[in-house]
Amino acid sequence: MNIKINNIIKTNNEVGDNLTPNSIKPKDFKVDFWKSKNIEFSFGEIIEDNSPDSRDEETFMGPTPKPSGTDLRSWDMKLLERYPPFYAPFCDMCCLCTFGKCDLTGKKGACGIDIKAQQGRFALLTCCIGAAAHSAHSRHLLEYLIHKCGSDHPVDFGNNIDIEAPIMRTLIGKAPKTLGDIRESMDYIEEENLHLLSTCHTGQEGNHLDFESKAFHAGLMDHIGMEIGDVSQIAALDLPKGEANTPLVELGIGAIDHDKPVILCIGHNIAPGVGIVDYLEDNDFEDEIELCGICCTSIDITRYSDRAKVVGPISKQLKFLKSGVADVVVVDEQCIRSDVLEEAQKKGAALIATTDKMCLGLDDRTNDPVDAIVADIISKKDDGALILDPEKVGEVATKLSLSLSKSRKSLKSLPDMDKIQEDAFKCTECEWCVRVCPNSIPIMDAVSSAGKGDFESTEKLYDHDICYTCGRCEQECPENIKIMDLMAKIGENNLKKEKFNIRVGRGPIQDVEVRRVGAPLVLGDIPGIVAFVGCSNYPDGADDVAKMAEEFLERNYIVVTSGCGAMSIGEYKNEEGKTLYERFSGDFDARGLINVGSCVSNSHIPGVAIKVANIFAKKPLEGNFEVIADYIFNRIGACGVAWGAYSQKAAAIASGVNRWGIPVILGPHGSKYRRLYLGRSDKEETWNLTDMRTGKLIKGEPAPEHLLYAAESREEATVNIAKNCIRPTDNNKGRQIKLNHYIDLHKKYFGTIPEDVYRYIRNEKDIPITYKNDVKEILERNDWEPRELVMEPTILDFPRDE
Amino acid sequence: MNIKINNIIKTNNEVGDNLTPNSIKPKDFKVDFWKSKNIEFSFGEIIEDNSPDSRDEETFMGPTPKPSGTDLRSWDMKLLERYPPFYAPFCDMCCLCTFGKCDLTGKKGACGIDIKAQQGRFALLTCCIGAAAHSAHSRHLLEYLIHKCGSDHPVDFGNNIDIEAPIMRTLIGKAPKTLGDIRESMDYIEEENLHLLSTCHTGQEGNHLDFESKAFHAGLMDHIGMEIGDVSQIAALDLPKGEANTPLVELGIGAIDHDKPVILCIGHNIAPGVGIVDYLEDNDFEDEIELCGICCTSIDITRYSDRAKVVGPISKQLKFLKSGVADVVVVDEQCIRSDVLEEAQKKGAALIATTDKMCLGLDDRTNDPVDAIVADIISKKDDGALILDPEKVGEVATKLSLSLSKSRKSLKSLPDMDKIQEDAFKCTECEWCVRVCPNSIPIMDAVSSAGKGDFESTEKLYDHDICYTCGRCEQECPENIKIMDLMAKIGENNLKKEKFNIRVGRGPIQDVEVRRVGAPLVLGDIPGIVAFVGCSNYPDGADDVAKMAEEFLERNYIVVTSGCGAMSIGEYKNEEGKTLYERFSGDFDARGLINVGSCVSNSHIPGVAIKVANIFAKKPLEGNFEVIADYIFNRIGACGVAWGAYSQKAAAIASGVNRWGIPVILGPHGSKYRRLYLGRSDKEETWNLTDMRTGKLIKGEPAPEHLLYAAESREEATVNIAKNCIRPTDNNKGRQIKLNHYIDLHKKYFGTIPEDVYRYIRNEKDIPITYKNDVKEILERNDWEPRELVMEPTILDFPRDE
Amino acid sequence: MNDRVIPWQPTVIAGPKQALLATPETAKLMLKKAKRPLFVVGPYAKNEPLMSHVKEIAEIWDLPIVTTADTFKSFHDNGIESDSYGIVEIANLLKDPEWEGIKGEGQNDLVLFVGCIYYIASQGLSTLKHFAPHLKTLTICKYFHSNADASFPNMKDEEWEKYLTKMKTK
Amino acid sequence: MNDRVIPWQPTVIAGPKQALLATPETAKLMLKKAKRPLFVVGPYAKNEPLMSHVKEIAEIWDLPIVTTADTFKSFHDNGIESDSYGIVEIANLLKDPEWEGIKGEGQNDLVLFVGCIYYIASQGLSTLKHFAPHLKTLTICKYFHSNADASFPNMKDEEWEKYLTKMKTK
Repeated sequence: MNIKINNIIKTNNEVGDNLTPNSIKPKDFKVDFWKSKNIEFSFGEIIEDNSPDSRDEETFMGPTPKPSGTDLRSWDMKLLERYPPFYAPFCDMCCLCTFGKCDLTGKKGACGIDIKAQQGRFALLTCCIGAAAHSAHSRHLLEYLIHKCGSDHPVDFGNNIDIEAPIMRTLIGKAPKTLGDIRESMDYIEEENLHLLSTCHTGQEGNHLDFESKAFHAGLMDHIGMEIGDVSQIAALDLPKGEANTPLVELGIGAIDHDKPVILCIGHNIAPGVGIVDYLEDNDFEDEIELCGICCTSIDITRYSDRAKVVGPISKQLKFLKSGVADVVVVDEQCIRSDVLEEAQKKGAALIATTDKMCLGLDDRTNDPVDAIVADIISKKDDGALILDPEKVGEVATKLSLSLSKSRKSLKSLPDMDKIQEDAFKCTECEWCVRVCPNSIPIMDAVSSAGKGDFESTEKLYDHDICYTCGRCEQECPENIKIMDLMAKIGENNLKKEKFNIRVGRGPIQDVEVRRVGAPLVLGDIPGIVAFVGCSNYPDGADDVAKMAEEFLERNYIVVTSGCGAMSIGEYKNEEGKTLYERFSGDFDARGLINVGSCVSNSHIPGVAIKVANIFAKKPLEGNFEVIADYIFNRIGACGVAWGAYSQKAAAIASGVNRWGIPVILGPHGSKYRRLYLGRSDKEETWNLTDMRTGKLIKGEPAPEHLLYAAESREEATVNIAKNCIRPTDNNKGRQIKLNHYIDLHKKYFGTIPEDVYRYIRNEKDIPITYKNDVKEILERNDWEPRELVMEPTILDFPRDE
Repeated sequence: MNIKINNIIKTNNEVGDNLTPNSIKPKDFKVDFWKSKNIEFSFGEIIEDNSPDSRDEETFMGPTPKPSGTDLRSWDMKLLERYPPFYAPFCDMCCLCTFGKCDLTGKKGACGIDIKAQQGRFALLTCCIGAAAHSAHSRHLLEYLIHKCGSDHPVDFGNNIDIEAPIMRTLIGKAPKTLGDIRESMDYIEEENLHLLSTCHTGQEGNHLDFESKAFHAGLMDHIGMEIGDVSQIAALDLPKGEANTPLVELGIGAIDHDKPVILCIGHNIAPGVGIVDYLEDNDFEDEIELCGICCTSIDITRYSDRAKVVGPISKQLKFLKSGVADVVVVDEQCIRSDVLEEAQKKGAALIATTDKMCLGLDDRTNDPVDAIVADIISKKDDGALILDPEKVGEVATKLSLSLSKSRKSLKSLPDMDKIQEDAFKCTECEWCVRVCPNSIPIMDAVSSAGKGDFESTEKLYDHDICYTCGRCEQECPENIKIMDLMAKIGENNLKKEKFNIRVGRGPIQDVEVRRVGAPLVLGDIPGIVAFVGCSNYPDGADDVAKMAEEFLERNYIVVTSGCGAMSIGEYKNEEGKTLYERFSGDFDARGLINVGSCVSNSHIPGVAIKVANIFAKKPLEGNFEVIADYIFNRIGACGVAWGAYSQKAAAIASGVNRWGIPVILGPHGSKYRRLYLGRSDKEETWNLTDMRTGKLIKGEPAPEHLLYAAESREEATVNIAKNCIRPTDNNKGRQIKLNHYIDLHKKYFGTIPEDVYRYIRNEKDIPITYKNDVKEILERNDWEPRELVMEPTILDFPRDE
Repeated sequence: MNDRVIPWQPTVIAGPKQALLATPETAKLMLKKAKRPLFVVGPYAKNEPLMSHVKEIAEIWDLPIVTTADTFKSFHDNGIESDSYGIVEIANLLKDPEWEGIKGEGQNDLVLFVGCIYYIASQGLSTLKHFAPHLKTLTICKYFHSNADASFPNMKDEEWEKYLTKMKTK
Repeated sequence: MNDRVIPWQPTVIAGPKQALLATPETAKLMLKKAKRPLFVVGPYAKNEPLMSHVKEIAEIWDLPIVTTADTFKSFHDNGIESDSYGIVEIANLLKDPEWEGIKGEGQNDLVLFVGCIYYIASQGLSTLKHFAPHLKTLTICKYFHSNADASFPNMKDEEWEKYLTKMKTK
């Protein structure tokens, strides 16, 4: 039956004689061969790989190995029909070419573009940049690790994991056996990213839906990029391979020992961190020197050595830099403050840049002797150095920290509270600090009270990063009050409070876990997987993320997290002083709280959904994207949450997640991505499904209701997450469970049973027993009639009679 | 001597154990091998290529084959020291992430970025997009041509050209012998583009100079991309291979035969054009059907078949679409109006989209039978079709044009003049049309007079594309006057005037020509090479470009052109009704007017400079970028002119040209690129040079004075072009010649001898005889003293004593 | 420039088109002219005094209320009838000229906003500015919203209080 | 919004910071306060009546003139002394606090602009807005230049004529 479906897909997506020839396709997949033999190209076909590195294996190959954007366009158009893009322009003008700027308010630009296409174009550009950030990071890492371990280093995660790379397997059409094998995937995404970026050029694509289709493709390429990064580093550096109970490591500014020499790593690329850990271990400096990190690089270093410490997410950056605790600041790439060199200089800390992504105008000292570099920095001849060799970074950073920690004692603290108060006293209450604050937090009140000696309001803003120290207030302040110093000082006063923990990132989910949760997930017994990912820039502090996680953990959902989200969750304690990591296990199961790792580990989240389709439902993966995505979309009640939208990476991740058929809820700042995908529950015809068992068209429900949604408050988000975990394949019991949570939460946060519950009730067995009478009233009010349950739902085209 | 210099370069740029491992470097270039043997990595070294496709050739290999951005960073920093970036922000805010928007007026953004870094970042992003447009185009083309001709199709331009691919040779380190070989270069630029784009992500690079260095790298990758495209198509489609006297083909709206079925191709990718030409030829439709094109695709089609006609540059697009003459509009990619489908629909023309770059929301009909596609369009069931197979495009376009030309007779003309006048009569003279016009041309007067029956002012704007029909006025007009219809109608009334010609793009310059002009160029006897490139968006019509070309041709300069520039030059006639192509030969020599071809043919312009360094001066190319660029920079008096700035591609080309050491003069719209590279002639110390013969530091002159300059008027540009062709290696006679032109032009356009002439006079022999007394006065006034001539100038680091 | 008509978050400025400065008088004129006005109320109205203002303004002008975020609960608890939508959801519906309206009465021609988070409201107003030519938007927050068709200026609480009070007479 | 202070090309609007509206009176006040003013004059001044206005204003205020584009020639032919610079060149020099000035007199503190192509002038003014905190810019074109510190409003010729005439008395 599936094969038939695939035949249809094939006619829409034949990898044929067209102008989007993927460079590797004609060579490796021998389209001509199939054509000439008139063999149908669909899975069910057995393909022999005759390429030189063939391992004489037989693989079922679906219709779209290494798809170009247009190969998956028909799938995208199906999603976009249900969830048309909702645009909220951030700027009314286009400034991309020198014909402009053009005002697009009800008008076309000089190139003929309209505001819709322009928004789609911007979404594509954003996703291309985001995907490039992960993918270029992964290319670096891959080549570094090949350089270190050899291209034949095996990609093998042991007996518990058969599918190391579900995304590559689905999209490239094969499983990488060695690090060297991964290069093929890398080449593919580099080529695709170029094609996609090209489309952002003036005078290319003109249709907003086609821009969106390309943005989906960019997002999907991003997922391959992330998987390459994490799979490579797990394989080569022996990071945890999916073990559930990885150790807890220390987290928080208060966890850093100020008295030792401190090396701070900021960014995302583990390579220099590895250089430092190795050097410290090889030279027995582990006890002597404090190694800590901010952002994903810290998460990844703890996966390599659980003696490293995590300062916190990106929102801790300016606070910690201003504190002067770090003697050496090592930056690699991504999510680093652009003014990091300036901030390090202010505190007399040495700065080492380590990648081409951030050179900061520093001299390239890669090939100079270590002692010369160290001497030039210690003598203040240089502000820092660009060192592109991770091993050398390890040695230079260590030697610098040992030397600087002595001379920097006085710089390791902030001005006295008196000084701070004196400064704050200059506040004239002009309110501009509040107006330029991304969240309009009451910073003026905090400063003004501090001027009067009352630091409590500042403290409130410090805790849980309600102020995430972007520094815009300080930049704007006409009195030049050092508001960020004030903020950092408050932290210094409360170090004890700032001690938490985080579970070391485990990487992928094991096959055995997937087997265990497959059925309950698809049928609804486990009400859903909720994934808290993305950056800070929270509307009201980091606590909201932890509270949402707690809510769903207590309700038997599986909660997955990564990166800044994983750190935010770790920074929250209950009344007994326990973090969520201490209260919930790391198992991928109901009530499990799984930290997969860093940004690139996000790939394991769609990865596990893919594995459910394969391990539990036996769907072949290779070249079979649409079937897998359709499976996930209709059956796996997963919902991503990116509460603190910030970067282009987050946009790319979300677009990729969406293309796999998984909805995402954003925080209010997500509206500034300018594009959402919203469903219309009032348009019943858009929710129709086909039942593959019978071929019948069946009335569906808005499940998921939206594909990309921005919520204004945590409460709104929470209710929406629960609702967006509903799926057509829920059996009656599963639907009851899911609706029970939805109603519960709606009652809790909105005070009533949600009126739209009737849309999700197919027959009376779906009604949660607790709410039976109330729900029945709603059903009656809305002229509800029972409808058929779908057995094998699909939104793909069903074979027509021919 | 050169070898020593290279050793120094090497210490700055060792391709070593660093975090920017280019994927192919470790594999193909065996850095470890050299390291372990302690062999110095410099040219003079003989490297054996042991890769499987080795041809057992020996190659001299310079220090930077397949350079990563950081490998050439020290060269960039030298350029940027002389020509620091000049920023003119287009917007004060950054809108790239959801922390924002952030106001950067004297303030840092939430990520810590300042306005300078933001401008550098935008320059990089622009260059990445521009490079992607060419490179993705080239990847397409390459794969299409390999598909068509086989990967072993030779890249061989015959006996007159030894160096088919000077850019690839220099940067990749080898010459591609077959189409298949070119893939290696393609892989390389795809990887580099990804790294560069990644840097545009929030929280990466923080230093504006490093952003600029990366923008240079993106520009250089663009040059490889362009060369790949043109070399591939010349080789595979047997386009002209550097012959000087290619035929003249018809150009202009008036050249198109309205009575035949008309197929119009718009864009840049020759593939669908080839499909159409082949189908027309194979089916003997050549006389029956008119095939014409707009933008570069038209230039390239005439290289394939000189029976095709060129409508004109991008500025003709809306005019010609509105005229309704085209029955079928075939769009491929780049520089196509985003609203092309809408405009085609208005005129009942069929639209065929042919690449993934522009799908326009059309159904993908690639795999449907031709007759079904044709039938659906003829019956108006579909607006058009997406057909990714160029051969099928040929057949569908032909059949559609044959059918539609009959039914569309009435649509092939515009409304009557009466109607047009009636419409124009609605004008209330609110002046908003002028205010939104990119050039504030007197469009209101034109419309208002037209309303009174006087069409002369409109005609003036039509001629020479003073109005290039961007359509913003029409979009803004509160009376909804169809201003573009008016404009198109004027053209219809003046068809006879609109007939010109253009010399078919010849592609590369032949080796024998390079040998002939090498010495006169480097010594100054030929005063310079002036290259007119880039898009329209001219400040005051296309004539200005032709007038500049004429001026320099008459002064014995070599004039090179391509793309829209080549078309603009063809649209200009002297009093005798002759075009410049008729008046000047196509030889690459003094007074030669060379049309190299389309956008991608621009690669032959730096290409010929590289060839001078190699063929004339015997500089080895492979892996030797810095030495070649330094040679070009100091010795070859070439100057690029992009009078009508428009697209990201133009920005990328210019950045690449700049990195090769060639200055570029932009029109006033160029200021909207937001970044120029300006020298400071008043800072004498910045112009110092080293003489490689003696190792001595020598006072230089501002030659070239600026690297990237925007002129406000043609007159200003003309004088600056002449000045920017001066080079340190001019001998006395050469310098006299160049100064003579500079003074002449300055007198012509500014009325005086330029005061700064004293800076360019090294000793009295440099003084042009005609102006001897006047110049001597200037010398005296400026306390001039004679200085030494440099023999072998370089700005590279000279070997220190070791 | 007049500080009262600079967007409260100044970088919200999006292009040449800026909201008109509305006084209570012009706001009331707009309400009088409107055939199917709608009142969209955000979470800042969960607390007093805004909640009462909203209640009374809605009553006097007979405005159906849509509450965004989780504002519904406070309103419900205080006996104020409203329909609950996400702010992006209601903006999405408002831009569809065919939308049947919250009570099936058809698309609205005037939407009054108050109490939403400033920047998400700005984004929603941008959506309506570009994609809902069939309706006008008016904000009565104490912040100037440049993406609306008309907006109250930036004000201190006292002045705003007066403005809102004036809205309670026809 | 007041049409007089919308940038002549409306999309030149660049952010929250906008030029102050200058009348001849405020312009003269700025000139009086300036220690080292400079007059940058573009190609629209190649023709009358602007050329004479420029000449007379420069005389009364003792302003050194920099001509951009090829304006120099017309001025030279008409006996008006000026130094010739490209507009981007002079902007580049003006942003350097260490620049020695056109006559070695040191960096300027006020730059008066007139007659340059609108959009390239806008770009140059943007450069100075961001990178030349040491000087003020004032435009006396008949177009509002939002990137300047102060600018005449958008005007018709007649009014502009009056404005320029007023500039000729101290």
